[in-house]
Amino acid sequence: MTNLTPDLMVILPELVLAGGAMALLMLGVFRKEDSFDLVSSLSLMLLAIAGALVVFGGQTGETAFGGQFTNDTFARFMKAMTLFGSAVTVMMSVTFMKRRQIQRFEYPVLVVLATLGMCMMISAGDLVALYMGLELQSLALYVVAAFNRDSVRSSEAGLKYFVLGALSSGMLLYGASLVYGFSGATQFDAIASVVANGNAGLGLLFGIVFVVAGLAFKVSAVPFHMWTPDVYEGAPTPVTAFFAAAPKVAAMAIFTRVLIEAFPGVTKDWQQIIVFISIASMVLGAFAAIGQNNIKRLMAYSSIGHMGFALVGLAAGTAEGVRGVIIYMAIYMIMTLGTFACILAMRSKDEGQVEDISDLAGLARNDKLMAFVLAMLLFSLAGIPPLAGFFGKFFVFAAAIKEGLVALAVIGVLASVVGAYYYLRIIKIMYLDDPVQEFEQTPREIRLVMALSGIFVLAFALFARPIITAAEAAAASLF
Amino acid sequence: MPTNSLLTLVTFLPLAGAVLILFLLRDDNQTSIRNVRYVSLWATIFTFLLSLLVWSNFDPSNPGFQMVEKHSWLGNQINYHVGVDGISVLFVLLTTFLMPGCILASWAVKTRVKEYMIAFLVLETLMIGVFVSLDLLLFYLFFEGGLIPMFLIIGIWGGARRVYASFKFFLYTLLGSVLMLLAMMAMYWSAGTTDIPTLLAHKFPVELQTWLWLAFFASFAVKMPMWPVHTWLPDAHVEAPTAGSVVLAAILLKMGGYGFLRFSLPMFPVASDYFAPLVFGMSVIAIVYTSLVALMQEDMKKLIAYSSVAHMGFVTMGIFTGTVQGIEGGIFQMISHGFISGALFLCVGVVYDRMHTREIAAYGGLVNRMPIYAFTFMVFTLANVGLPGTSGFVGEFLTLAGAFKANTWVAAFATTGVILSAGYALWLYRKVVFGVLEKENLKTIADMNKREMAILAPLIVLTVFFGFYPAPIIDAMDASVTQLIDQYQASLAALESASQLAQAQ
Amino acid sequence: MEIGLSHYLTVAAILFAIGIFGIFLNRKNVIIILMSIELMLLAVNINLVAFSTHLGDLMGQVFALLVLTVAAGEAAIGLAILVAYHRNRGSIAVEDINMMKG
Amino acid sequence: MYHAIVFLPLLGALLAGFGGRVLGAKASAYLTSGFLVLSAVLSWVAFFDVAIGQKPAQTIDVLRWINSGALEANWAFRVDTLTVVMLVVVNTVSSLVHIYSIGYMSHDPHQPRFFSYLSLFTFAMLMLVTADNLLQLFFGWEGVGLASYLLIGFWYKKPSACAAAMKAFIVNRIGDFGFALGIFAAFVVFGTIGFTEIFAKAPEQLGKNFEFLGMQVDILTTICLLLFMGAMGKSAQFMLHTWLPDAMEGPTPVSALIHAATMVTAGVFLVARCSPLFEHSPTALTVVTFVGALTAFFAATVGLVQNDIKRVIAYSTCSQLGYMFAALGLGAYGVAIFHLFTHAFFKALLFLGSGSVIHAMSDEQDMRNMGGLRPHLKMTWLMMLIGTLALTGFPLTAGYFSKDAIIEVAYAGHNAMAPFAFWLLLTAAFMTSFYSWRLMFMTFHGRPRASSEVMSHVHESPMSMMGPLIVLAIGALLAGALFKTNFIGHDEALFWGEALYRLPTNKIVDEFHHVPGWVPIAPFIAMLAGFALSWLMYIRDPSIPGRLAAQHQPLYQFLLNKWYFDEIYDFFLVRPAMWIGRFLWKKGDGWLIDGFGPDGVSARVLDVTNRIVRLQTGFVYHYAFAMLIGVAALVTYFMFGGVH
Repeated sequence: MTNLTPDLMVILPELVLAGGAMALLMLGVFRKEDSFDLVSSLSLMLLAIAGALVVFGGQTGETAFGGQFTNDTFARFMKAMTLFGSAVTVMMSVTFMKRRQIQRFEYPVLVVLATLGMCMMISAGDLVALYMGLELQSLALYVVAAFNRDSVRSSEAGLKYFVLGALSSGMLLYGASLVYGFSGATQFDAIASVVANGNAGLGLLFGIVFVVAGLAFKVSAVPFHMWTPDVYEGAPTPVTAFFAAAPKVAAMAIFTRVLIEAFPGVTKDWQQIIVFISIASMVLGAFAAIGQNNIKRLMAYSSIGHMGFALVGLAAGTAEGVRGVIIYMAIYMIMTLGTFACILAMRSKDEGQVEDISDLAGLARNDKLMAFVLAMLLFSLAGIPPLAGFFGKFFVFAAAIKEGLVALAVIGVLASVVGAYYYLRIIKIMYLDDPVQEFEQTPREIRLVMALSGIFVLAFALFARPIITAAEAAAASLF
Repeated sequence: MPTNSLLTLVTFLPLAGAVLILFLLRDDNQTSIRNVRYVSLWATIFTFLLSLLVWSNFDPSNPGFQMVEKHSWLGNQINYHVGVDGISVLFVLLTTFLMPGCILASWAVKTRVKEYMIAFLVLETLMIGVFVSLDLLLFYLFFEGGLIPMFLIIGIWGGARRVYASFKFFLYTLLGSVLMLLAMMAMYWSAGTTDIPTLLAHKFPVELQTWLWLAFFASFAVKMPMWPVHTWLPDAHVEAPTAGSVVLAAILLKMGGYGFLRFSLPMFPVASDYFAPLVFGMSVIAIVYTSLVALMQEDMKKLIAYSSVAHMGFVTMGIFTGTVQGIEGGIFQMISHGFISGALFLCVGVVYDRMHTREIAAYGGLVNRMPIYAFTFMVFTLANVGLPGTSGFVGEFLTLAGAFKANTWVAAFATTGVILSAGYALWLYRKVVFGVLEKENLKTIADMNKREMAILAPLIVLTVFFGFYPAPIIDAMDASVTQLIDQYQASLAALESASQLAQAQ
Repeated sequence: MEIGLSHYLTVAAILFAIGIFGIFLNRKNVIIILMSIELMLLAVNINLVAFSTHLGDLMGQVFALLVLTVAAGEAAIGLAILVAYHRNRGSIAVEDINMMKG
Repeated sequence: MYHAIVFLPLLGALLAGFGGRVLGAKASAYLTSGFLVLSAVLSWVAFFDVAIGQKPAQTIDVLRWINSGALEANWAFRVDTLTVVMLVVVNTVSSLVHIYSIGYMSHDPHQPRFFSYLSLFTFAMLMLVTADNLLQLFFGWEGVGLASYLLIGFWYKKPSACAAAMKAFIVNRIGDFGFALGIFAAFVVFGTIGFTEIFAKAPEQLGKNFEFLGMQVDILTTICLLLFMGAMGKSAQFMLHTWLPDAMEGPTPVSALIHAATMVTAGVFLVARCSPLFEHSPTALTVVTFVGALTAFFAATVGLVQNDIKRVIAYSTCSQLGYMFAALGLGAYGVAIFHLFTHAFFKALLFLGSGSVIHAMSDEQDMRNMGGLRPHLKMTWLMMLIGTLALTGFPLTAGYFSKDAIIEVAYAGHNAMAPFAFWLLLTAAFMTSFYSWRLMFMTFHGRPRASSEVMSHVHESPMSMMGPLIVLAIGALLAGALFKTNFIGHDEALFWGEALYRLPTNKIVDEFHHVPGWVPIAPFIAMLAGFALSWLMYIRDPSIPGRLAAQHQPLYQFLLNKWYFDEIYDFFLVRPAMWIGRFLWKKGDGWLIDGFGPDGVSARVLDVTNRIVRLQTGFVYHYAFAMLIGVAALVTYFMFGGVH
């Protein structure tokens, strides 16, 4: 009987999350009266603790369980971001859920479980672990998508997400099985050592294709993106915010890890795939978003586009590229959270929660701060310097240029120009049009998120240095 | 060195003013609005005074960068690095000098004064930053950042078609500069740094130069703007509020020319030499084409906008001649055009504030009631025509002299612009100012008030002063320009000898 | 004749294909989609087991077992959502699930 | 001293211009006139000092101007005989015109502005004549253009005046186009634009070629012709003359000063100043002769039939300038300048005289409504008579010496155009005499054609107007006789010194003194003939002109409409420019650039958007299908040689 303690020490954050989640579940069940607030705050605490463990836990060993579980700098960086994202979404959800009369304690618990799945996924060092983590996350997400079970849209969103998600994980599995079969291993490093020589058989390539398809679905990259707009629109807004933030980071993390760690030998091959889906995502995201009137749907397309940009970095397949991806995801997550904070604040006095872009008309007159923050966030999403969004794009494109992927870069920046158009459109509506309605007083926590994200995008240039160095270290740990 | 952080101070002082307004003056009552105005006015004035300090510390005989300041910023290659040389210091001063005028000119703005002033102060910081930054990324940050406030200025306080104009302006310029961004990255990987002084010394491979040059050209040509990518300018000018037009014409356009001088010419000499005919062609077309178009305009601002395009044509032509006269003329032309076009837009603003129309047909015979205005407008009209004795002449003359050296066709065609400019400028003046004042609603129009005089008087003085005595400007830039040209010619010669060597073998 | 790896793979591939087609060819009933998904997962399992025996490596079978369990959970959640949807919409016909588009 | 000469007028202009309101009309008028008289006196001093006293030429530096690389142009005065002669002409006439205007403009509300403009003009003109490099010359050149623009448009309420002002400026610009190119060429060839350096280097370039507009052309000829183009514009030579008659919209003193005595002669000055260049280019000289002679003839023909008193004189100015250029072209620079000198006096006299007439006739300018004024305006009549005699070259008047000298030069001249020039100038002399006398007769003799109440107001002008007239009349009578020997006689070489340059082979000045006996007589005969004919037609039988006009309608119309130049230009230049402008604006910018540029692109983007959005049907099976397609695409890509 070998000693498990070191391994357990490595997965301590995950353990905490798992145990805490179950405890909260019981708490919720056994406490008769409504325990939404309590559970939410506790789960918030839980996520905070886990985050603290991840960040300050120190280097507790690279791997555990014989390489099934990796806990390198990359993993810890991404986990920290994921946990942060989940925590913020939980915080933002509380008021909304109450107003919607769907304040059930399962919600925070499910979020915690999903987060747990993401952490597992991020640190997966093996196809099996990857699948388990991914499923744990997905199953939880299916449920929260349909969380407002009395609304057709919400349940339809859940259903669609479920069906397509299942399909995608099916593909992932199939790919995994092929990879396993043709490489004879499920652990990334083992696979890598097999395909190191560079000439992978066609079977293995098929495997890669299917695996990539499965992961691309999670990051909602074209052509596996179709679920995104509908789910974003249908799901309750805080859930959408959650979808847009943490899971994207986690999925992008594992995407990177698989390709870099498991298939370094065949970079040239999967590079072609990534280039293809990245171009497709950037272009489709830019064009389709122009046609949207529902802001959540618009954000869906915008996130598709952003995933495309992040993938540009991955396409480079170098340390710079990965660094770019990490920085991009960090910035993207914070911008998204801020934007959704503003969307959550769109609660008009007469007709309750509103989601149409036109409802923002004349916001600059009624709520200067919100208008300003949202405008800055949108400029940042459009990638206009000196705001944060620009730096994200800068690093990924720089990496691509270095690898000589000029065509990709050119198409990318052109797409970003097209994309700028629909962000500008929102700004125009806020600043140039005349007010139609007033919004209700925004809850404090949401205002806080707004303000912080606003400061982040505005002042990123000043304190970018540490983030970049951290990202550099994280990226280095993959190579 | 005491002047160590002077440039940083100059650059960010307006921003500080903006922050002050943002946090201190929260309520919207009359007094606080007045305070907002005064705070921004003083912020710009102090900035100007500080920049005078820069001017006094500046050593014209030193061709290199001065008052340099360098801190590590992103990573080890990308630094916060600022400094001025003979070329950029002029533009810094131009900016800081014009801004107080712009603020004063906006005294009449009633709606959302706070945001308005903040936008302008931020814009000033970004504009100064463009001219002082000595790091590619930093430069790009400032260069692009300017779009945001300008977009809002046109979009919020603009005229009837402001939405169209602001979008066109924003997307057009963005499209141009993203390509430049990619080129910058390529330079970064090729030279291993984004430090401009280092890059100036770095020799880029010839075939790479071509692509880099084109990418930068895409950005600067739009900014300039050169024919045929000029169409955003008339719209933007017409719709922008007076001060907006002034900043746009007087400073933002100059960034294009500055970019050519800072990047295209010194860093890609071979490509510049190779593409010079293209630039000449576009410049000449711009001069003749837009002058002819200007002849037919019915909107005062549009006419001036088109004339700006024509004048910028002289600048690009001059810069790419690679001769001392051409380049110094180009720079001088940019500076003086800064005064003149700015002043012309202010002149339009004066009557626009009174009559709220820019239709040329709506005016006539203003001299009868507005003698001072008539005089002012006359001075700048003549300066726009390039009459000797005004600063407008010096630039035009030098660029043409340089062009004649390079190519007589170019010079000949460009010189026709001199005739056409007289045509449209005097026509405008005659329609607006001369004649009998018969329009009813003009009967009560008042002459320029103290504030307007205070804005325009300094411009008149400088326009005439530099017309008779341009030495201060030319001397300031001379050393830097000479160095620039020497390096330019040297690298061309190097290439020449290399190719001869190749033929020899 | 000798039944070799390739046969298993072929069967699995066919099953997988049937599963996928089941998802986007049927317009009638979501339940069928659930079944198709199961079919796909089973195809994957056949792959895994076949490979595992062929490679003489247990990992594949472990994987297969895990897949089975997860599949069960997946089905459960799927049905739950389906029920919720039926309560709201009163139908589980696939072509009715298009409130949101564009 | 020279600073004072040049800058006093500027000072006056500034004071009157900016302080006019404070000073008031009278004060500013007297102030500017005072300054002008002062600098006139000083320039006479300079004249005797430099020209008569044969003081060597000198250059006085004033201020740095444009120094960029090799290009160095500073503010400086180049003082030699040519300069001082021009100083004298300019300042004398200008000061007289100032004084005259005090009376003439006494009823005008904008007197300070007027005087400020006048002085400004004088300043610019002085900068022009004292220039020691092409650029300062160009400055003065444009400066006088500006002043004339302002003065022609002085009565800004008159649309015709504004139009004329613009026309003057723009037509001059067309000339300046060539002038500017000339300067650039000179700079590129010689590496400098200072006169001294250029003239020193000119011989080196003799016969050399350079590439200009794709052609290999002779350097000096090109430069000279380009500069001459400028001269043509400023001096209203054939083709670029159209602005001068219209310029008569301005107040009459202005016409006298700018459009008769000084500004229009700037072209002559330019060519004389650049004689060291022109001397080396026979081709250029030939062209100059041709244009000059042609202008002299053409303007005279038009002058025959004009009815506006001022236009008649304007055309005669045009024609006299033609004489001067003809002389220049033949290498007789001194003669040309001499005619410039004398012409300044009698032409100013004529203009101011006609001004006095117009003043008396309460602003009537059409001679058909005049006549029989002699008894009312004896003094004016006398002045006009003197002017006319001088103009027509009546023996011993100023014109007699200078104008007839030119005709003799034309006879003696060597270049190809000389004979042509001789006959044209002779005919022109005849016509000159005809229309001058026609003017006299129609204005002062015969029976009054004006309405009785106008006639009742007719009065002699005040002394402030008559004084200058008298001074000028004296000039018109004696200027020729007094300075003949200096300008064109035996002392001319000494007199001009370095100022004018003639090749050693160029002996024209001696030669024209020894032409066959009939040649000097010829102009005199022509003059008498002209007089006789006009006496016949306007005194003896006033019905003849009408009948002649009726008989030769086409010719008459042709002349009356100034050879249809304005119409031709309007049709071939102005309208097309307008049309092209509109076309480029609407079609070029609007349709082509925007249509296929920003607007077109954004439209396409929207189309694409609509298509893409339609893909998102909302049906699960379509979504699944999309995913499958994606996978299938990638798989096939790898199956068929996508790899490596």
